[in-house]
Amino acid sequence: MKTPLLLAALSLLAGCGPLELHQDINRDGLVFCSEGNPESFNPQLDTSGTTVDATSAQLYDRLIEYDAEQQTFVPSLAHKWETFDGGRRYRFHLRPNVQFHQTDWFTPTRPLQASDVVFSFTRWLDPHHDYHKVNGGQYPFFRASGLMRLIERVESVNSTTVDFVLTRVDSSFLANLATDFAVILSAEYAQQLTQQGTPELLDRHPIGTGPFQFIEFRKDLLIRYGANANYWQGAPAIKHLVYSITPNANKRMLKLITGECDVIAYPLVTQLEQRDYKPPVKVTQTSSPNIAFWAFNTERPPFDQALVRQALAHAINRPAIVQTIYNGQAQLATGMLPSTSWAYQPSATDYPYDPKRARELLRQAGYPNGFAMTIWAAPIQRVYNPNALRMAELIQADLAQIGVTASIVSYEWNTFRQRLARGEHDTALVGWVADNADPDNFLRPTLSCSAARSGTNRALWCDADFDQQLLSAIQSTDPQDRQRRYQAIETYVMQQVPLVPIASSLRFQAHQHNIFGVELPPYGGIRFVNARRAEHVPL
Amino acid sequence: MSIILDIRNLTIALETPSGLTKVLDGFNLQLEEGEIHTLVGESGSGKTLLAKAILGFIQPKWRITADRLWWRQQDLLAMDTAQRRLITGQDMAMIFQNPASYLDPYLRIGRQLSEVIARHPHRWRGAQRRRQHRQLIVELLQRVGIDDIDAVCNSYPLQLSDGVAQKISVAMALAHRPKLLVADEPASAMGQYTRSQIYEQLFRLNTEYGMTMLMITQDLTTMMQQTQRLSLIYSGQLMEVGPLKQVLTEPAHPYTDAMLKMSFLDSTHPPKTKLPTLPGSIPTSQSLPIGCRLGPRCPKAQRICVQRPELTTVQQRQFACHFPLIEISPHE
Amino acid sequence: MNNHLHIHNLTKYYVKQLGWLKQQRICALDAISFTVKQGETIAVIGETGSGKSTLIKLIAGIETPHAGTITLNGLQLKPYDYASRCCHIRMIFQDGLASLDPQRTIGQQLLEPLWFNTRWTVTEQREYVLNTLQKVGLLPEHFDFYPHMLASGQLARVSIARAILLNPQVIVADEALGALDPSIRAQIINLLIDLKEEMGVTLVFASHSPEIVRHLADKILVLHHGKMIEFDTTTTLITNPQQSLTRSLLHTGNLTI
Amino acid sequence: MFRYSLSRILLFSITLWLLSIFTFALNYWYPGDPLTNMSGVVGEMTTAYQQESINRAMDSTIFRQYGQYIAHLVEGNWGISLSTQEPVFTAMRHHLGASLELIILGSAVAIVLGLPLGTYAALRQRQWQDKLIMTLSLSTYSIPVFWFAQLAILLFAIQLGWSPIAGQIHPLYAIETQTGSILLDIILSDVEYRGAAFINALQHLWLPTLVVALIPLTMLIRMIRSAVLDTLQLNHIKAARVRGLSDTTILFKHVLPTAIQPVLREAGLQFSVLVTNIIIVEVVFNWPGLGGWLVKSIFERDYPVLQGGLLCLAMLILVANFTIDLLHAWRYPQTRDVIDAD
Amino acid sequence: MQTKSNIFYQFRAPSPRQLIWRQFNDNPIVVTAYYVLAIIMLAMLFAPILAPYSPEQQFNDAISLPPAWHPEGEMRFVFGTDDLGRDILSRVLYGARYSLGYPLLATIIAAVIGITIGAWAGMSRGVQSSTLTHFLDVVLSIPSLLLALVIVAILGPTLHTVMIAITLVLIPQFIHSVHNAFYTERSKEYVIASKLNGCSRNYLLRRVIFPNITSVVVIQFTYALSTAILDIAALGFLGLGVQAPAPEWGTMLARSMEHMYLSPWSMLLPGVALFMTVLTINILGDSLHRAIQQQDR
Repeated sequence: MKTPLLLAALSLLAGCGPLELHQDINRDGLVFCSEGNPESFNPQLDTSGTTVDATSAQLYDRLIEYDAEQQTFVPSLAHKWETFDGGRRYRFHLRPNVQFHQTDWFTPTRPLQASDVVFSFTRWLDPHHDYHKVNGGQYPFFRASGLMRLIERVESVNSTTVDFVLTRVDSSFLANLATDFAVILSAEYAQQLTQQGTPELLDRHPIGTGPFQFIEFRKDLLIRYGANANYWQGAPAIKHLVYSITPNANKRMLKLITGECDVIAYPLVTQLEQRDYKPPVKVTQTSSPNIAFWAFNTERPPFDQALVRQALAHAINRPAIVQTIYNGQAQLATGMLPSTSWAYQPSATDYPYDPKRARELLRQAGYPNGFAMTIWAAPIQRVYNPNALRMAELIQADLAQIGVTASIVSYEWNTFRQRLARGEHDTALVGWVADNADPDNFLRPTLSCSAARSGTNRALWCDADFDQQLLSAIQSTDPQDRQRRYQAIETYVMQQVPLVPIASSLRFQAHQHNIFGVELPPYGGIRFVNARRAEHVPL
Repeated sequence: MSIILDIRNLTIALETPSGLTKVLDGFNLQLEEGEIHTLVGESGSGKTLLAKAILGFIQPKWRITADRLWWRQQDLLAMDTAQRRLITGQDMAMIFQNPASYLDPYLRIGRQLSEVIARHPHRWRGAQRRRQHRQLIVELLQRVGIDDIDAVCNSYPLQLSDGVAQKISVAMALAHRPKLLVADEPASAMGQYTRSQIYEQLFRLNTEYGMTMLMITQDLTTMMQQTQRLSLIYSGQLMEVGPLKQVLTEPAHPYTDAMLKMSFLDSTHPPKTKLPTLPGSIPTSQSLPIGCRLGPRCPKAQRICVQRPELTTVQQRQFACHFPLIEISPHE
Repeated sequence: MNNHLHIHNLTKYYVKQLGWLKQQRICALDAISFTVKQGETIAVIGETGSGKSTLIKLIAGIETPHAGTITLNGLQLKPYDYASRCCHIRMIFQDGLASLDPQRTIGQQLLEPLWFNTRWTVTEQREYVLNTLQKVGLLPEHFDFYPHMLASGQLARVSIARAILLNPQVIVADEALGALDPSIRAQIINLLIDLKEEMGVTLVFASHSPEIVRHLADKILVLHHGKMIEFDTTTTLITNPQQSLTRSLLHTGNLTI
Repeated sequence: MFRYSLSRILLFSITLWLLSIFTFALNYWYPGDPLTNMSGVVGEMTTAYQQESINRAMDSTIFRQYGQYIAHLVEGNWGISLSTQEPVFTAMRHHLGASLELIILGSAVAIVLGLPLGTYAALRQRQWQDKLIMTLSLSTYSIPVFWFAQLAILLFAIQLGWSPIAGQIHPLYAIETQTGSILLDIILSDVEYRGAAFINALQHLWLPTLVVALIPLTMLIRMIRSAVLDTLQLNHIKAARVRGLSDTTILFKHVLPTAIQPVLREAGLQFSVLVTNIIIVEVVFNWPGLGGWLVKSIFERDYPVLQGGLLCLAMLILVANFTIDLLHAWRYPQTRDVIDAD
Repeated sequence: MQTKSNIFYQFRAPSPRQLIWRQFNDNPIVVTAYYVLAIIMLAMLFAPILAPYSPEQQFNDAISLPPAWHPEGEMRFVFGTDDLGRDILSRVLYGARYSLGYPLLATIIAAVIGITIGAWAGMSRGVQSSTLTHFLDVVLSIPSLLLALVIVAILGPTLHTVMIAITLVLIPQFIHSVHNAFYTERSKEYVIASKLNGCSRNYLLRRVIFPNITSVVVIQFTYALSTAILDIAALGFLGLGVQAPAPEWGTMLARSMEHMYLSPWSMLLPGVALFMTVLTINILGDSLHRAIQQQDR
């Protein structure tokens, strides 16, 4: 009897609107509801999109940037660069007076210098570097992209000039430098930490030159950034940037509707489109070079047999998956390369849904009665897969048709990735978002031998033939030759099916109607540097 | 002497699944001021119910009717609960068979006593109030024969022996000087020595303050010589009432006679011989005989006993029997 | 038969924990010795806490003594040996309702001692139980009654029936009569007198009612704080008590007619 | 009281000891390496691992290992999380604060509402008010908490917008975490928008509090009702009536204090029901407390955290039981004699 | 054998247990609960006959359909479909196995083990008994869900582990209540009387004491059953219980949370089913308890 009274009192307490915030905070703050915890605050250490979203564009800058619209490289920390030795030596001239973050735990005494760039690169280049082994010593992107073998050394010429010496000529070098992973750290901060005896803080309490500086991180809860008032491009309009970690996609959507989030990652677009909302919510979409696939652990029997892999590829109803999981907002993949890639070609070897054929292939492979296996599915949404768990259930049902019993395994995202890297899975539903437009970036990090070691090749597929083809493709300079070579590789991959490509999805982002300037670069990441909240927006 | 409690034809019926059961059937009781009146009845005779009715513990399932239920000329039945409780609180007190269970088990004795005293007409404040309370408590406890006052005040009811607990009850009853004290088997579960102590205390209340007392007991042997009048009740019906000596020496009712013999009060029975008994057992409330409820067990019963005998008055005595053991002179 | 029931040096104490290590022994019975002849009726009297109940329970076997022996016809009774003890010593429980299993009928419970202590057939056992019921003044139909359906007097009779079922030599009772209504009590006393006559059984009972003690007992045993202060025939103790306590315990109330 | 407290403390210590043995044993039962499960140090070849192995006497007898385990626990060295590499103990403190906030407020709501409602139902026994309260309480008692929490969010947060969906406070309020309890943290903080933050925190708080309180509340209502009904039948209440005390006095001075007593005895059980609810509610409402932390650690196979959360929750319950015991004995001294007698 | 008594007495007296049963059957709510539970049980047993579809059959043309009474609903899916196009009604019917059948099984196993140990402990005296009591107090003060979570953490989340966890967690409750009941019953006079009758220990245990504590056992059973149901569902809800695609109600509810806004009906049926099951069991336990209390008065 008293409960309604209490509720009434509480609703009075709530005031007129449900969430009247303190005015200043509301004006300069922005809440981005992200889908998970970053694994580290240094994108050098991790390729996960969550880490990249949370760190690269906000905390750090790179030497150069890639302008996707103009399809050119633009200056960033390096205001100009030149090549020598026929493309084996790159010289970068650093922008003067770029300040590192000033925080409670670090006060920079000098602006960005060449030594910072040298530090940032030698850390992962040189296995004997003091910081190489700090926080794991794995640099997956650099290993998988081949950058580790490509760069011979980094030298500082003077305090504002840095030289990169390459082992060979490589067309993808600049593209790789412009990726979210090639960030510039502070050598002075590293030195301070070494003196303090806490080197591991380099990647936990990060210092960069980016538009926002780190304030706090509470696992599973939030990341708090403050504006970097001394940002060399001018301080961002948003003074407080908070990543509210909300793994549940539905909850993220609800929080957007109730106004608890200003911007959300990976919205459930189909659900948003089906309803009208009082505070209008805007959905933007961009194309994204990504691919979701079903990777088989080729080191484990029976998945070491191509016949079994082909059988399973036939067994699943991929059009139905695209319809159910992506609600049609994705393109059925026929190979590893998306249709937007210049090297794309509709594959000759596709795998239509054909349970009969699948059973037949299984019989040939020696499994007439099927077998038991696990499907590992990520617990969170990715740009390439809005709901891996549900996809896994669909596949589970399909597999049951051909007598294969599958059980679904899922862990929290970081644990999931760590275990995948250890190869504990039978099969996994994962995907890849390209970091640049080069077709090499789709194939090498996902299927090459070196990627199998660095942990981005979830099929653990190591085929010398394939690696050789890949190497010759990247060394070729003739675009048509390259295209031909990549198409041959595609055909080879689809025959072997170490993984079954499923779909490439559009990338979406949803935000409150009064938020402007949140950028989604096509090659991953999210940028808040130009974000702002408009005071009055006509509805 | 004036009659302070006048009960005429009191009937209490309980609602049971099998209809109304008259647990007390047309009961009469007159208490004279200052007397000690003993009510004797076996279990199930409704004696405790009567006490409760007098003191106003009335359950919603009880149907109470009476020609009279008067307390000093005031009709108790006509009053509302608050008025009734006012009178009960001021003028009446009751002590019980298991004294410890009638004390709040979670309060120290001292606090319970001062709660009673707080209703005392004096109006003291603050420290003086505390001092005065203390003094009153000491006085009260001394009067009922408790010496170890501090220890008793600091204990909880369960820590006390039954005897001491009963003395506390007496002290509480004493605190506001009630006119009527109803004692329901106050010492039946106690040892001989404590028993006599308790009775002594009770009778002192009577002699010192002229308190009227209604003693309720199951067994004639626990009765004391101070008792002036005796009522016998059987299965909700009044059997006999009269001055103690007369009733004992010359019982009018066969039930009284049997009770005397069964309680070894009649010395004609040598040891190891069989006792005269009433056959059968006490009727349960589900199977009450009609008419005189003693009927099925009465040695003198005849057909007419299915009708309820009228209450006959002979001098100071009254009894309800078709076949009394004493002669009734036709003039009366 | 001399030395029918011989009790020697029977001691029982309870331990009260006072501190972590400190214990206080409270003596419930302190080296009691006495002898009962066959067919005698012994009353145990004393104030509350004098050890009456403990003595009765020890004889019945509910509790075990810390020292001392109970000998019946020269045979020492061992604690926990219920199977042999129950054929000789039986107990009448005070609370008829509590001492009967509410879930089983009277008959089932009365069959129990026979089931375990005789080799009779089921029909014989049943016949015997019905006879015993009749003996204590109950009807055969009570065989199928549940305890909650009986009145207090009938329950007392069932208790007695159970005690006499195995034709014991000794029956003990702890306040079995005190709580009964006078009219019922008289019936039960009569029943006990009848049964004693018929079976020649020895009866040891505790009571705080001087009237009953005087009426039933051949000898009286007076306990005070666990010690036996007097033990003599009823007449001696009534006429010539050595202890003032005895006198006050046997004093029949304050009523003089 | 002193002796009683001492005996309870002894019992409490034995209990804690049993608990520590249990959690110690768990390290060996969990899949994987016991040392890693205990300390969170990974990689058998690393020097840190070998150092930790020496520290924890892993090559010695199981008893020395246990001794070292206890020593580490007492020092507040509860290992480091496998997933964040942060010390479990520090993380636990904040989670504990957040959980305690819900627990205390939830209990408060349960008591504040349960006591009067239960008493009211008892005083109106068999009338419609009583029947209504009893029916409602039996129904709510059977509602699965997670379902109820979802319904509550659907209604209050989404349909009515009276409350946010999840979390402790709007994330833009930068409140430094000191205790983990958001209200306390706001009070302790020195930000200029404390008032606004406090109101915002209350808006976040009331719904989970209510959900957490719901089942203990219904249990409390039922227990108090039956306790009051039982108490009303007791002799001393009747005696108090005879003495002419007013109904109010009797209710507050005699009935309730007596009726509380059995309820207090059962309160420990209710506390563990509350903790069960906390686990679920924290997951549903993204509350950064122990329960959510624990469940998450199971997903992540983060055994040091799991052990920390388990130890902390179990200790919380034991401490609560211990406190209730002492409180009970302090308020109702005669019960301790009974217990002493055991 | 009955002949003689039948001559005197035609009417067979009701035993106290029968009286409780009558009292119990008097209450219309209880009888309703009784039938509702019976229906749920039947649904559980005959799910393959009653359910319109297989619980795992996916209809690609009917994703997240609302219930039939909704304008967008379809008659073939009375309670709608879930996000993979599976019929919710069929899933709930089959789910009764996981959400009622398995808890029932776990409770029965736990009861057998717990009663055995409890009876043994209740009959033994002294230190081992008081140690057990204290130990059980500790175990019982830890919420069952927490213990189940720990067990699942050790063994991993599968149907078997969940069953093991729930059974293990319930055993102490049975031991505790049976032990206590035995302990109090053991010192009652009628037991002493039977002991003095020379009864064997076994007889004492099974024929004398046990019939008197059946009510305790039955109440404990209903209590344990509702705990088991809620715990299994809670584990499922937390994603640590029965794994997909099994149509366990808690898992279904967890899933429905993802569509709370768009398809609130998907949390309706499993939630109601769970609620009704627990409610009926609680009503039965509660009324039984009350009937016994009534009997004692």
